[in-house]
Amino acid sequence: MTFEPVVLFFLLGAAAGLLRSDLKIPGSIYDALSIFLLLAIGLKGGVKLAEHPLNEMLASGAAIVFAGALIPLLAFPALRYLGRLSRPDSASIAAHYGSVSVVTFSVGVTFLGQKLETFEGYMIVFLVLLEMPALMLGVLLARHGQGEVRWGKLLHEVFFGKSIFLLAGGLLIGYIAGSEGIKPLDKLFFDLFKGVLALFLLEMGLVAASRIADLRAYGAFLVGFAIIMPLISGVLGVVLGWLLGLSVGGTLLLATLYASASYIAAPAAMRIAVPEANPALSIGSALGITFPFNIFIGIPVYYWMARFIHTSGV
Amino acid sequence: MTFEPVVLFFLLGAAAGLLRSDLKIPGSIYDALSIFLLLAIGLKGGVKLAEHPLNEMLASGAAIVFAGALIPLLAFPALRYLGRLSRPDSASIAAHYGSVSVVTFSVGVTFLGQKLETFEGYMIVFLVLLEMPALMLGVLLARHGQGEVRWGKLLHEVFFGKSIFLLAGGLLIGYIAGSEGIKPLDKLFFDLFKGVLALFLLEMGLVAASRIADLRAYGAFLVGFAIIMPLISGVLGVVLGWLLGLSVGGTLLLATLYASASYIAAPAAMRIAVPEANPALSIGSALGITFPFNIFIGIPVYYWMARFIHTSGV
Amino acid sequence: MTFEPVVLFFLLGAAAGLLRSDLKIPGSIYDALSIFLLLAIGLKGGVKLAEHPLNEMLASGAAIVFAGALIPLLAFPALRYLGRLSRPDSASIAAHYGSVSVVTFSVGVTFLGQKLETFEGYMIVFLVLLEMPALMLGVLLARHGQGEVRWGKLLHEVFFGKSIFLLAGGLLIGYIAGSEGIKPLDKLFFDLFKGVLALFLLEMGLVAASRIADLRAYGAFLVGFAIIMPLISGVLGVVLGWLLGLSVGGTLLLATLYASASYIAAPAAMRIAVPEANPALSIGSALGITFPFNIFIGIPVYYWMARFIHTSGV
Amino acid sequence: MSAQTMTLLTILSEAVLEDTLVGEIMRLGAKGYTITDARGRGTHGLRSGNWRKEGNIRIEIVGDADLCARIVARLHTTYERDYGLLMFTSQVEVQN
Amino acid sequence: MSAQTMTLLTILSEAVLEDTLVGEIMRLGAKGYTITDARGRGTHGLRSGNWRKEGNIRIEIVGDADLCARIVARLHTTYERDYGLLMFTSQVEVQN
Amino acid sequence: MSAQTMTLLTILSEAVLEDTLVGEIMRLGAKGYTITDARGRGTHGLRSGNWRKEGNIRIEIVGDADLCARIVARLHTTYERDYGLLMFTSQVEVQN
Ligand SMILES: Nc1ncnc2c1ncn2[C@@H]1O[C@H](COP(=O)(O)O)[C@@H](O)[C@H]1O
Ligand SMILES: Nc1ncnc2c1ncn2[C@@H]1O[C@H](COP(=O)(O)O)[C@@H](O)[C@H]1O
Ligand SMILES: Nc1ncnc2c1ncn2[C@@H]1O[C@H](COP(=O)(O)O)[C@@H](O)[C@H]1O
Ligand code: NA
Ligand code: NA
Ligand code: NA
Repeated sequence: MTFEPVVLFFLLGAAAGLLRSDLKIPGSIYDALSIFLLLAIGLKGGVKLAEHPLNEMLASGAAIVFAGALIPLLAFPALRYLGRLSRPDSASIAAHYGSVSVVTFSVGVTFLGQKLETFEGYMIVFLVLLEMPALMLGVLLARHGQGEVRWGKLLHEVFFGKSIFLLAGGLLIGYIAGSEGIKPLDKLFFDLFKGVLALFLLEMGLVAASRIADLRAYGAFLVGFAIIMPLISGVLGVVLGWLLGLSVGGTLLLATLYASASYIAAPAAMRIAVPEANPALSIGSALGITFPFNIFIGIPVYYWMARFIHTSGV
Repeated sequence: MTFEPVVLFFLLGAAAGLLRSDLKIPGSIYDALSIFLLLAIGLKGGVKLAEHPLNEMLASGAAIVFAGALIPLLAFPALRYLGRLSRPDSASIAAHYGSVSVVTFSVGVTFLGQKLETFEGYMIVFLVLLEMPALMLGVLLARHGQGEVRWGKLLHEVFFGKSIFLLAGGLLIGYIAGSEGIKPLDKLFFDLFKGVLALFLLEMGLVAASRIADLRAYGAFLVGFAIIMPLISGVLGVVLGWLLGLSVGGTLLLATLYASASYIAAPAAMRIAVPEANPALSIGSALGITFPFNIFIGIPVYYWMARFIHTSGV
Repeated sequence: MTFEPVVLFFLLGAAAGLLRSDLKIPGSIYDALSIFLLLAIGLKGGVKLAEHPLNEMLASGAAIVFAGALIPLLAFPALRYLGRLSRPDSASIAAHYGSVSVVTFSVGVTFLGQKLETFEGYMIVFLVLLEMPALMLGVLLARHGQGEVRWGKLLHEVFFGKSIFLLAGGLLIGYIAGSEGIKPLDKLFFDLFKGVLALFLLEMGLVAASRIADLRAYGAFLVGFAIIMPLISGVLGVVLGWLLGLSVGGTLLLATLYASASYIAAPAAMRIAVPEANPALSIGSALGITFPFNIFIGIPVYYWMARFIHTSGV
Repeated sequence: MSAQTMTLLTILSEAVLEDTLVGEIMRLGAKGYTITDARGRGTHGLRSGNWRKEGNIRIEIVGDADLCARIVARLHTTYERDYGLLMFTSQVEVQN
Repeated sequence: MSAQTMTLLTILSEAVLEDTLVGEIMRLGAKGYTITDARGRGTHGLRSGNWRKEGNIRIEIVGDADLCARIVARLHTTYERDYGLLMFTSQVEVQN
Repeated sequence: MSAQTMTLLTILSEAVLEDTLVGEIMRLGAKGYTITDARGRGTHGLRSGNWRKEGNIRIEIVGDADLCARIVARLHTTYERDYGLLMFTSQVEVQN
């Protein structure tokens, strides 16, 4: 299992946090890094979309979104009945795990680059498409039978929240401009992508370290959930990718999307739509456990599974 | 009329603002982007100046600065007597339109790059030279007959204000270092220029969207002014560029300089020198109307005019 | 004596400060630039370490660290008895001059690049190794006979302070990833290095200008010290580099390390460990005098000396 | 120049609520408000301000006692339970 | 440790005035001041702090009543008309 | 909704002390605190906030008079001499 050096920056950040270094990435720099990553991913996806026929995607798209909706529906009862968490907490965490993490996805793309594997460019579109059903299911699960849902606010938060907005905006600009038109922007958005991802991982390490303490208070169940859930979702992604005839690379990315849990877009949306849920629980498990699990162990494992099923698959 | 993809980022920002997305570019990032753009433009200009004989510029320079001073003198009576705006407001807006916008100019340069047109490198010097007379005229018009003018403060603000200071400083460093000496800085200042411009336009879109509401309060006159004024100034620039024997590219840039209205340097200076003027009016029209007008419609139109006069010109 | 254009940015910043321009680099951007420089330097050093045998370094390493400890021991009595400064102030300033400045070192590396001189890559390790003994000596000198030393706090500040942590972390990542593994990060960390250094020098100029006034209050002695001390340390570095058989480039860098005075890591550590010391004195002399002295005069002089001793040396 | 005694209401809450709270405050009749970014700790744990939405905001409103009471009542019933929120008032002399 | 009653003057104004106001305050005899960046809304409209110069600043000065009155008077006559400006005072116990 | 009179302690000090001061405050029994970044000038000269560690912080603590007195006493003896530090208290009505 070879390492992607970029994940070492996560360890460096986590070490800084745990060892109480005074290293701190200013909030405005964090915001700038995340704007950069979202736009860059969007642009890259848009350019790829422009090159390939869209109908190819439509075929598998519905299946991918539909199967993705299984994840929160699976996670919710586990959290509620095995973990004995409150209804809002269970629903909110389920929504986080149904959503996707742009940074985990980026590490997956980087991993494929290192393995010289290609992938279906339209996978990036699912960064946008998987978010919404997960969040809506989360709210429905939280509200089931209890009072009104502020759908307006939620939908606004989902569609016009920074993450989806920049991803979708980047997709659109990349699609309109195409590979040629976007070329003068390559030097910023594509060439620097991996370096910026490294800095972002440094910050994620810092934040994850500060979240570990929160998590300790909630015991072993949540830690176990944060490791087993992505494995289950990852397997779902591998199998579905193979059934849909995706390449090995595309299959890995689908598994990574399913297995990843959102810790940026979903927290903001859930804070508005399900405010009774304790954000420390969902962010603690998504960022403190699942995120490092995926980038260090999950992605290599899903890759191994994707190759296995593609080569030896029935 | 082909699109420069970079202007799509303005639309994305404006959409985010109008749709009330929570996308927000932190103030310190805005400051950093503008420092970058000003230095990069200055360095580029300085390198070009070092390559070409300066006397070539001196010949046309006086004419360009002198004709540029006509713009606020034309704008003021229009605002004061047609628009019935107060004297300080009219003077302040006139100063904004006599000044220039570095970002509009940058879009012009980018536009020429796409058309493979060259231009006289020393045009960048006029970013510095056109600012001062416009601001001084603005103050004179505001103060005409009324009390003392704080020239000291104004001149200090103009010369040592961030914009002019960084542009002039960049020019000087570029001039001293020359094309060879600046090479190790190219990777930051030149290669990333267009990408940074895209991010800046995103922010400009956000801000412009928030300014539109201000403008609505002041009715149709100002909106009309913000569209017609740049057209008039643009024609002035096209004709003068042609008379001075500039290339098509140089002519377009002169028209763009004349047509553009400042919304960074001039507001800061006018706030100090003519504080009675309402800044919402000048920033609203310069950034909310004239800026998008120029980058979407103005620049292609001035380009068409520049080519027309150069090919079919007497 | 040829100029490195990058140092012109220091002059531009200093001019902005002295002329009271409103140019200001936001604090969060300053933090981001320094994180970038520290990581980039560390990565570069780590990659070079991975390429060369470590034992080569161990031989000379002890000598370099040991001789480096002479600098604060020399500086302290000069400050205390010639300059009649208080014990804590003398000790704190001595610690600053025993420490090293990452930015001065970076200018040295850039200078060598321009001269096409190579250098021993492991010199970067001494950015980390020279810090600690200097700070510990500073505290010992300050506390000599007076009460307890909070070693725990100091050691934590030194090892887990941002500067050392990022340098050491970068070294480690660079060492693990090696030249091949780090390649995808080159576009950010190596290609942009010099441009970012230019922006950092701009900020340093601004800050240095604001520190000059502080210094004026403390008279000629400190100004003299801030010029003579680096010359003495520089000569020590040149001679030792030559004795150890370093290349001309490595000798220059050793002289630059010795001659430079810390104004980022040391102030933070001393503020905690020797709070009675007036930080205006140490930062004023290190950043206001010694830093510009080194980048404009010191480095060319040490280079000249290094070449002289290597060519004509006994 | 004449001083006038008014109430200063200080609200400490989550940055994610900024737009919502500003909407409430203006709707209830405030003439203005001032916001600064903050971080802190309270019964809802540490809010370190590591990124914008994860920090706190500190809102100040100068107004008459009645306005401040209305704002307090509204925020209390709507946001107190689920969000970090601390409100306190004092008397100030507005100079104008 | 002894508390001493003093006046706290809080000034909310435009960031573009920072250097000017600090100059006035020190000239009038203040021993110190503290500034934080702010944003807000008042009679001069929204000041969103989108960039530094477009935002507000919040200045605090601890001093005797007389100093604060002098500062208020000076800023009132010179800046009140043309700039966003809100000033209020309260009594505080300085602990030293 | 019931107001309760409590003490608001405001501490202006150096950013480099943030972790240390927060540690002291929590150890002395505070239920919470709020921090904003600041810059300023006092007897220790200009603290321009050009970078994080070179600026000031403004800490607010709402608590009972006793807690505030304990914090003041502790900071006074430990940090007053060597660091920029200004502390003042006032009475506020906590609304909850
Ligand atoms: N005792 C306190 N003193 C000062 N600020 C407080 C205090 N308690 C809470 N806060 C602030 O109010 C926010 C929300 O408080 P809470 O609802 O208790 O979590 C915290 O994040 C702090 O910024
Ligand atoms: N009623 C208010 N409460 C709190 N802050 C205010 C109030 N009115 C004005 N401000 C602040 O003072 C600044 C200038 O006010 P104005 O001169 O009314 O535009 C505003 O931008 C706000 O930051
Ligand atoms: N008179 C004052 N009014 C407001 N803030 C002050 C005053 N004196 C000091 N400060 C603040 O307290 C910090 C430390 O003060 P000092 O210990 O006097 O240097 C300064 O940097 C200011 O931010
Ligand atoms: Na998922
Ligand atoms: Na113009
Ligand atoms: Na040294």
